[in-house]
Amino acid sequence: MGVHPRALDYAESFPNHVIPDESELTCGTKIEPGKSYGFFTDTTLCIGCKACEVACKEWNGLPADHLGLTGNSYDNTGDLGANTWRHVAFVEKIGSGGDRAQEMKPFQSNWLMMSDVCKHCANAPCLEACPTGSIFRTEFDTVVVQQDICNGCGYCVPACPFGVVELSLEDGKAHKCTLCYDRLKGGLEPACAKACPTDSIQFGEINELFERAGKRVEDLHEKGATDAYLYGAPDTPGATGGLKHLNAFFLLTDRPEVYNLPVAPTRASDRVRPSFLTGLAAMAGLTLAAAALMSSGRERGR
Amino acid sequence: MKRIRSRSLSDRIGSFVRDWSVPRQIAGQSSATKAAESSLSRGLRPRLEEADTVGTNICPYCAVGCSQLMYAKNGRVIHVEGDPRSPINQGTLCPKGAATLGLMTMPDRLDKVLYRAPHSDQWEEKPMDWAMDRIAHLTKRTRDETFVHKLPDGTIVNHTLGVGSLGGATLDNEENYLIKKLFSGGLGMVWIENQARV
Amino acid sequence: MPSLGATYGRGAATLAQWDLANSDFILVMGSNMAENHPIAFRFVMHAKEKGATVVHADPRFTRTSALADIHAPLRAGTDIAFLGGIIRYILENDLWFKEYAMEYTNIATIISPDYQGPDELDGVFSGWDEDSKSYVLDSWQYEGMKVPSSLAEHHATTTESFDETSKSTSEGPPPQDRTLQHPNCVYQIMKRHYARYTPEMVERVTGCRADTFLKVCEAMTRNSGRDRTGAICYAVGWTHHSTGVQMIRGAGIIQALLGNVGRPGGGVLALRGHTSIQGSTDIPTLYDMLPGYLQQPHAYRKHKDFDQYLETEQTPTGWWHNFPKYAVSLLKAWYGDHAAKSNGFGYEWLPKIVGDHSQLPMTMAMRDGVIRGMFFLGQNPAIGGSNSKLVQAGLAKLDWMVVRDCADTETASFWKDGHLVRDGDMRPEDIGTEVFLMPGSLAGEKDGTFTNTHRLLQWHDKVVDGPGESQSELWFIYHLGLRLKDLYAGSEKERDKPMLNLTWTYPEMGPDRDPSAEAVLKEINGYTWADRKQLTGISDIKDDGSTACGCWIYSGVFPQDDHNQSRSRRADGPEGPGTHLGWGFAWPENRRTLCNRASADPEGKPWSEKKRLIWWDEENESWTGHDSVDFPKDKAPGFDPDWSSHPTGMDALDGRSPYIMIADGKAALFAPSGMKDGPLPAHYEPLESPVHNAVYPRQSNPVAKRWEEPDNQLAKPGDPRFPYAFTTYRLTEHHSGGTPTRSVPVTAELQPEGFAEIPTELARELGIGNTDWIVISTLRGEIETRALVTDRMQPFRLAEGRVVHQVGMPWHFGWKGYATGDVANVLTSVVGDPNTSMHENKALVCNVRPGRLTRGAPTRGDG
Amino acid sequence: MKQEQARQPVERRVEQTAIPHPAVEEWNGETYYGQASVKPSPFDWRVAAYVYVAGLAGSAQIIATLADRLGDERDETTIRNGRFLAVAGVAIGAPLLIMDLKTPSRFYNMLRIYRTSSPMSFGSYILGAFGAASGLTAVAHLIGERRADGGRSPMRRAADMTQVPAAFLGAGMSTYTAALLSATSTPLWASAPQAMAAQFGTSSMATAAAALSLGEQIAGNADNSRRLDGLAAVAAAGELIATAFAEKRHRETGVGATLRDGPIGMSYKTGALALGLGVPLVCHSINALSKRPSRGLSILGSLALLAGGMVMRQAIFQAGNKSAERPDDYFRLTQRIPEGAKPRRRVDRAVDARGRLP
Repeated sequence: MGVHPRALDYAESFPNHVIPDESELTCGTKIEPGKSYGFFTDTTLCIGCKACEVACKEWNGLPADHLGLTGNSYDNTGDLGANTWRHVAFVEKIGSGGDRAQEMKPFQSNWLMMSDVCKHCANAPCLEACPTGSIFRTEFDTVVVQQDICNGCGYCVPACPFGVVELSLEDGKAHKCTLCYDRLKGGLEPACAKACPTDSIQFGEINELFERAGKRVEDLHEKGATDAYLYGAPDTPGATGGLKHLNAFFLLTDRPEVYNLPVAPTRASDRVRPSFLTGLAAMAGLTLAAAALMSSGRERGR
Repeated sequence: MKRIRSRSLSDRIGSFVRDWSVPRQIAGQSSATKAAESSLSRGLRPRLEEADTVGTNICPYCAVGCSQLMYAKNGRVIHVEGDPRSPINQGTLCPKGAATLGLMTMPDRLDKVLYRAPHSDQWEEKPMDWAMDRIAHLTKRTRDETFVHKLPDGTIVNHTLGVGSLGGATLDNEENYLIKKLFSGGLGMVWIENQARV
Repeated sequence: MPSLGATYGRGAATLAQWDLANSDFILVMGSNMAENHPIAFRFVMHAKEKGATVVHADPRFTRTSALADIHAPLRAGTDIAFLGGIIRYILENDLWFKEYAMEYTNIATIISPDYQGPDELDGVFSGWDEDSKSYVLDSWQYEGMKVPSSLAEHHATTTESFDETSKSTSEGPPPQDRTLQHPNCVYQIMKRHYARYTPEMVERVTGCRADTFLKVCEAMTRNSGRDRTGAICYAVGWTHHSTGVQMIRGAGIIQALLGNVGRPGGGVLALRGHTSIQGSTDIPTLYDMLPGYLQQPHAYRKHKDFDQYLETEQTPTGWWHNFPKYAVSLLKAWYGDHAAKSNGFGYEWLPKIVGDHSQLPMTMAMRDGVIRGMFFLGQNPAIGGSNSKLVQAGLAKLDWMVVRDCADTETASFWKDGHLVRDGDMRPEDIGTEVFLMPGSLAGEKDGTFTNTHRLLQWHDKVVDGPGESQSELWFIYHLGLRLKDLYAGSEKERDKPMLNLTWTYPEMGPDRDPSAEAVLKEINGYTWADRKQLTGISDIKDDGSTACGCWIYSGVFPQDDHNQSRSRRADGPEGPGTHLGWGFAWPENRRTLCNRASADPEGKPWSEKKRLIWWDEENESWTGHDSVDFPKDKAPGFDPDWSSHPTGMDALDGRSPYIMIADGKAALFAPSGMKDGPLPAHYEPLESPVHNAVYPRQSNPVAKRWEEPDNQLAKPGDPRFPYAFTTYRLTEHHSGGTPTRSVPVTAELQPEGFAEIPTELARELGIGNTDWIVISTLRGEIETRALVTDRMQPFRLAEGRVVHQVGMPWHFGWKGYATGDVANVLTSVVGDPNTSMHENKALVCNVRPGRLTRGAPTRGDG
Repeated sequence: MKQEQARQPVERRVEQTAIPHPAVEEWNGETYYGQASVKPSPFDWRVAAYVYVAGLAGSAQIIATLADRLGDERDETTIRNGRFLAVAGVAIGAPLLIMDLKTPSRFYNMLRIYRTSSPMSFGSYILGAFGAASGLTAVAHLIGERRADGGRSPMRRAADMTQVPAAFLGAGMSTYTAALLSATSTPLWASAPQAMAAQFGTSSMATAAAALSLGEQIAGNADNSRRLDGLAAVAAAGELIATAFAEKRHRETGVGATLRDGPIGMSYKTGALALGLGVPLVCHSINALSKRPSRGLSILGSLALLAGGMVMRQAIFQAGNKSAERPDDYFRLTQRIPEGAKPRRRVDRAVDARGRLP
């Protein structure tokens, strides 16, 4: 259980600079523009400690949200929003008919915990809806709201099939997880993935992650957690249809709705063509009717 | 997340033209990626690169002993995150450790000496030197008034039961050493305890 | 820490936390590891990835249980019944690791004939003295031999002491019957003692189903032996009991029987709380010890002068025979030239204790006005101290108090918005305490070392200055000392000699005249007095006054002037041995796994390739391996002491004694000395329990420390006014007293309000809805909090169909900061474990009712 | 976090046997503590008003253009009113949109990029172009009109040229807003993209015809008004059909509750349907059948249409935002329908399990 070999190159107590390509030390992935990067969140390793929520807020300087006991098990964060880009969900399934489970499936049973985040969808509805081009796909294949462009129209908010992005009334702009776009530019692993104690949140090149996730599901099935499946990875039980795949995908052990995720989300922009064409057809029809009425009226008049 | 200050018309037009995507779309760039990229995104860098000092810190919270990298600029801490070189946490941190920056810069952080006179109902600010002198004086007075050199049966005890000290588990070994050396070895205090029993 | 001290010789974790990744079985008990030590839990997850079985035994289903393979729910306070059941299972089914235990533990040693166990004497051991409420340990000794204990703080009240008879350990090896047939050998005694801890009894007492309990036993024993090891991780879930030390003893016995200690992936990991609490017990800001676990001189023991002190404390055999070297060097470090052989190196200037001066009696002493001045250095007893209203009453009685912390704490502002004022008992004007609240620096704002939970000293750098007038405790104590030296200068009085002779000169740095932490660490490491050359290790420490050493167990942390090992950041790479000797300094002598001689068989060969750590290298006649050896390097496995010459110290230990700190070098399954409440763990109910003790007639720990006072009453067992079991615990999002997380917005938001967890069945019975307000009451007081109704708490079905409901509550909350709530410690009582005076906040009884507290009405917990 | 009334923890117990696989097992209604799964849009009455005004302006331009090309001098008031209505619509609509932006000072960024996937993006260009074209047409019409010789002055001929693109853009203006709403994940809006577009289109034409008919009534030429009433009636009938289709889709996908029940449902049924469609159809059909059409009925019909159109837009906006706050709606909408299976009628309970309905 050793540290990365390159760690010995920076053994002084005051390195006094950012370790170049630190992501290699923290997750074994060298970050290069042009490649696709994302998160594989293996909820069976999540211990619900919320280090991701804190690391995200500390890095991005996000203010605290509502302060109140929600009563939803240990989830007092509520949901993702303008000031909360990571949200750990808790679902208790410990008791059934009075007695409590004691011997359990391996890796996270009876108390489901999952760190929810923006999915950075391949076909991102928020990006496709954004009229100002503020939301765009970066050179790392992640989806980012550019704060110097956004004019707070808020169209991305209803477009998102996961209810992630939200307008902040303090500064009138839309906000969501940027997959630490600034950190990626500096060769640093995103703050939440780096902080995650049990590596439930794994950052890496997207195809590598799909492969690793596939192996993990098989390994879990062998160990008896037969209900593990991938949500958001291509051709898996939890595939996300029109959105193609999610760059931040999940390994879940219960129905998606339990984690507040839709089982078959749709790509919002698929509905533009049918709606607009039907609308124009209706207008064309009415225009003909109007024309007919107009001209018939004229004969009568003469 | 501060509100971007109002900008002059020429400044607005300039930045609009600089970041205008339509001409770039016409030139063939995709509207989802390159054409939409703004100048802020092009020039974006992690703020850690502005740090002039990066030191190794040990998390002040629990006894696991995670190592942290602390970035500072002009003498002010700008970020704290996990140290990838440590065999204990390898860059990871728990929610408390990850909040070390928040702890150091929290609004309630005490930065001056507060004093409450007996029977008073509010705090008042006092200079550090005055407080240190007063504490030294009080310590000496209470120690001398309650000091026992010998017990009635002649056993030399050299102790005082009048002054106590509580705390040490969150402090450095060097601090614990000087506390025990001064309070026990010097003043003869026996009521010296810390969180080990809490 | 006395339990691991008495069992293995040192009161500290025996393995490094990263070593858990090599475990085949991990029992997390008395700890909620995933929540309170999440990064240590990383390695449990790595072990689980490689196929290890993880068991969490805990009264609640927590985030640790969610990741465990088996969750064994047990009623708070019944851990010894559970552990006793495991010991019985191991012995009855003959599953103990014979080659290991026969050689490395005292299982075959014969105990004196007049020893009788609680099975024969209705729940007490032989030597019980009812009126002095204590044991005389003579009947627990080895036959015909007086065995000295290996740890300092056990002597306080027992009459047992070392004199000529204790020299007996040098006469010859302890009497043994290796056939294990002798009725008084440890093996037989333990079989008799634990015969009654059957799985059915375990189910009746703890409420954990017998089949689940047997699955745990089976998993544990299957994963021990030559090529499989298991680890036990515990924390304050065990220490916060009146029988806490004996619970840890239970784990120590199990791990010694299964042969896990000293081997990769095996042993007992004490998960300690605060960042340097291990450091603050090694260099103890504690009343009963001097740095390096040396006994603080005691007024009522044979400690009249230095010679008598050394003669009493020096144990004839084992490493503690070097005691004088360490005592002399400490005094030399403290009193410099004034300490000479002639005046016993200034021994008499050390204050002598007169009894128990721990935090619990300290609370009483404050309330009774004995203590008139207090320093609170980063501690918040108003929240963390038991019986918070009693603590606050004590604070109100003080003349003056100094609080040093990074924010305003409940302790500092008790006079403004504490319970006394809130409940109308007193007004600020009535409280005469003079209070100083001074800003303290945090780790990144000062140089220094923390000692983590597995004895690792790590240096943290001063990267920035603290805000405003914040200063480190080092600065505060150093400058307070300078001012006191000035005040005492020129005094002729005998009583002021200690202050005058104290060495107090350290180089100062920077505009604030910060004392150099490196200089202090160099003094702790020790140096030759004449030419101030750093000592390279423990073996350099002399007893003739030529060396000064602040804490002998830390010697080696600063071996050369420019080499601060605690600041070394060179961890092993993926191919490395995995013991990371280049990262920081582990005491003693950078050993990462204690008693690692036991990782080799009696002949010195590793038990198996998979579990190779230390082995005997034939050619160059020395021990070698991946870790620094916790054994004399050149002592061959076959070495036997020459008993004719009455050998002392290490010469009295054969080549097969990994536990070098213990007088006979063997792990103490049966602890002849060191424990005040029994040589073997026996189950007693907590001092406040809803049920009667089903194991012995004696209800609770007879030797437990009680302070029966009007404002500290205890409920009788089965008191109908308080029918529910009550426990307190921590959350991962908050840190003990709460100040460093409840005032930080980003963590306060995660757990924003105090709450209590109620089982669904009890909530339905009392008509309590989720997040409703409830009032919890005990004989010490009442608090109001929000109810979190959950299935993770469960009712326990005990003997004769009796159902006990359990209520639990995190104890971080207070009225300061963003996340606030009522103080759980208003409910707890001032009672103590006999060995450590540790309170019992993990198991008491309470009553619960829906509704809120009416403000201002003086609340007395009369139900 | 809205402090909901104290709820018992989710009572449903899921048997701890094999957890159902999403592809196979039917969703049993379990949600994450009843919390919203998607976020409601920040669009409020201002955007709904813009949609109404844009539709009316767009269709008014179409009618004006038709009147100009097919009609004769008797339709002069219709043409003038239509053109001014078009410009007025844009003049009122655009500021409404800019006011709704949370950083209005960057409104011009709407024209920074062109994205065919975003109705708001190409909609902004439609609005801009339509505003320009209608503006030119109206200005040209204004200047050209003063020529007394009845012939077409050069400016008037210019107006006739710009009105054609304006008319086409007017068609866009009338329906792109429906595409904008349906290209979201809000359950109500996403469930019936085509039907809603038809609803918006027909409603725009009906309201425009009603407005112009009113104009004619004021100007006194009753038969023009009768013809426009006829058109309004046809459009209203079309809207009724579109509404029926929409209602069917909502029921099939189980998201219709917010538009059917509660105060919004009530105002939609009475205001948008009964008043907005029922009354005008009745009035105009009476007028159509009787010899002497009554002026009062025509005005009443027109006014009802105009009011109903606004209520319909506001109701659909509010009901949409409300449906986004209900996880049941969204999860029913996004159930995976096994290929080939006919979309079954899903039970969409009027009041969801937690009794949380406006």
